[in-house]
Amino acid sequence: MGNLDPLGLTRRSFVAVSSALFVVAALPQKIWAAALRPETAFQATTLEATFEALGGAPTVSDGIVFSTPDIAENGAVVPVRIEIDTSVLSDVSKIYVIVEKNPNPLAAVFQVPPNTQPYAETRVKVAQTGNLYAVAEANGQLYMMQRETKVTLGGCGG
Amino acid sequence: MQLLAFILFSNAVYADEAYNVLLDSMKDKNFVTVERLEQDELQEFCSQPRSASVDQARAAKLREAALKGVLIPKDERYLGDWQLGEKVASNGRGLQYSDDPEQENGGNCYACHQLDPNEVAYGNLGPSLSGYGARGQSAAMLQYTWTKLWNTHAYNVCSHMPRFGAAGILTEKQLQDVMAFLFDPNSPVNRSQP
Amino acid sequence: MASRIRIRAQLKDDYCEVKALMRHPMETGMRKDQSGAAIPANFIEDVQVLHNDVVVVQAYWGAAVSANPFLGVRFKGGAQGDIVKVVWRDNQGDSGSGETTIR
Amino acid sequence: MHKGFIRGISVVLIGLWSAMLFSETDGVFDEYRAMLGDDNPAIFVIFDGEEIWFTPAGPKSASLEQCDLGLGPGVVEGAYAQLPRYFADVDRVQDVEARLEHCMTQLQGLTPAEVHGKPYSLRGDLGTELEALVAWIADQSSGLAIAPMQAHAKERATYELGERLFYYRAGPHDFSCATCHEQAGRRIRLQTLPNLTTHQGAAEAYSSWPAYRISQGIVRTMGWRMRDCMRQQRMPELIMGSEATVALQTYLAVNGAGAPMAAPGLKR
Repeated sequence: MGNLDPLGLTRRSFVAVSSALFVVAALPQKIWAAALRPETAFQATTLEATFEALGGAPTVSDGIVFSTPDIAENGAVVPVRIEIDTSVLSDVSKIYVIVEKNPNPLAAVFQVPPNTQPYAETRVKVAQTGNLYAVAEANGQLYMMQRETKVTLGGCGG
Repeated sequence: MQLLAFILFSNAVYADEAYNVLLDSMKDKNFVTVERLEQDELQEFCSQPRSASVDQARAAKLREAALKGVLIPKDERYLGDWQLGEKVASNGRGLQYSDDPEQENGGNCYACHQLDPNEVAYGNLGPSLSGYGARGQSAAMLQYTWTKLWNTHAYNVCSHMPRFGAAGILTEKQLQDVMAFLFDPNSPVNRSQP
Repeated sequence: MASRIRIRAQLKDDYCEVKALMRHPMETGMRKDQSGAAIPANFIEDVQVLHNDVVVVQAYWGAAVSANPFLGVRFKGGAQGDIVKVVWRDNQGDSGSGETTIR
Repeated sequence: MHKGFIRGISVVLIGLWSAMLFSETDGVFDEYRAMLGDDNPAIFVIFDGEEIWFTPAGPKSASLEQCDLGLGPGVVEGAYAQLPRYFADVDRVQDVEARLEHCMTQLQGLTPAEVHGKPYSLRGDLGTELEALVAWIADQSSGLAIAPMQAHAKERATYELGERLFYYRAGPHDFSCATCHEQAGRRIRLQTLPNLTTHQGAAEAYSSWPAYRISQGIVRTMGWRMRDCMRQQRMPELIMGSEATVALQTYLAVNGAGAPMAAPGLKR
């Protein structure tokens, strides 16, 4: 096998590099970031309270291309992908992932500066079958797209 | 006769070796002990591929014994509460060393059967039982279904369905509730297809 | 064993696609261990993706993000050889980071 | 820099990206699995396993670099694909976990009780050393054909024993492995069940373990898979590296021989 090394660095230097950065980047970013984390929204325990904390009930928009699987083999890891069709919805600055029936519906927030594509992909825990919401904030307005994901009892049920 | 004896003998020898290896390879855990490795005659007879040719004489004897052992419910009350039956059918726990022995055992029917047509997460090791209530509630049908649940080998020797009654997995009450889940017209099993 | 992060940055037609996988338990605080004791909440609270030290995505996460979390983002203006860095911080004050070059 | 390291890392990356095999699906979860893609957190566990292999441990503070997995002391690449196999020094057929136990006791001075203390993660754990070792060792065979040794009489006898154990029905539910794994296209709820008596079913199962289980966030080994299946059959606890687990794994490996290993996989 050729010495193909797609990561661009070997494992040893990879650890060294990451630990070195650990000190440098952590400090400033920590102070700046903490100030803007929407704590009340993360603490909300109902969908309504979550929307309230984000600034009111969003209106549905087709500009949000929201992909989630119809049936998830396991609720612990449900892939979600949000892409914004900028021809329909422009100036999106934030994307929220909300799982209605989770103890705390707000799962994740992605802030995207102008030069960044309004796009986000991650994997979230879905407590039980229910609605997932992708919410986009543009010029102070909230927009949303909703999809249902069924979470099945995987395995032999035992 | 020697040939028959040899087949029976070799079967027994192999069964012993497997038993001894398992005895050395397993250990008690919580309330589950290695006594469970001991086979009764039916288990030993059925420890073979589904396609294997079956000694019809021994099979008939086992079928008879299974039928004889079935306990009909007190004053022939076959049907209980379908809503409790649904819970038994959905509960996959019970008798595993990771389970709480104080809790009731589940029947785990959904593991192998389709029941409520709107429930997507069902197995297909056994036939679909959706709309089972359409078979009607004649005494014969109730007795057949009860016997099938109690000890399926009364009809189908070496079936892979557990002996829910004979092996003491489900109580009489739980079996009555599962019967109701199958027969009661209000049970989701008997509602329209999705 | 240092905390780990795996990043891939790939130039696509008009944007750079970043995929990152972070090693983190993302404990919600509601789970119990084998002995029945509650496992304390321990989850990544914020993540930054930087391109040549400029923040391109600032994310805030709750405990509902899955264990060993995955992050996919896209930004414009990246060139081959540029540095893409991902830095995360969790609710217990731990932090981790890693970087790669755009391919 | 450790001897097999550079080669190891490239095998890791090629293996992970090229051979991300999902078990045969009946369509229900295709979309779900496609969206998961090929970012398998097992990569972190593989790095750990490699580090553990080279780290001195135990009363003798020795590493596992002299451990012979069948291809000679310290040879890891390709070793997993040829297990289980007969080992003359113990006159027994062993799987990877039995062999690791042998090395841990002989080379490192651990007692069997210590090795058997907690080989597999329990609820809430984030992975054990044994799981990491097996993840790395299996990854070092990724892409190579499953080729369990069957030259020795004891290896063939182990296969026969494995087949008999496969059909052994016992316990309150009268279950055997065959109850669920003897027919094509079967499911328990939505969990597809490979037919392990066929080449394709056995290959698909055997090649994908060990696997990162997204439901638990850890890598699980084939040895754990056997133990946990026995638990669900309402049987007592299957001892790691025991004759029964080795025989069952031999039965699967021989049935699936020829297919490429694709572990660690990514599973529910």
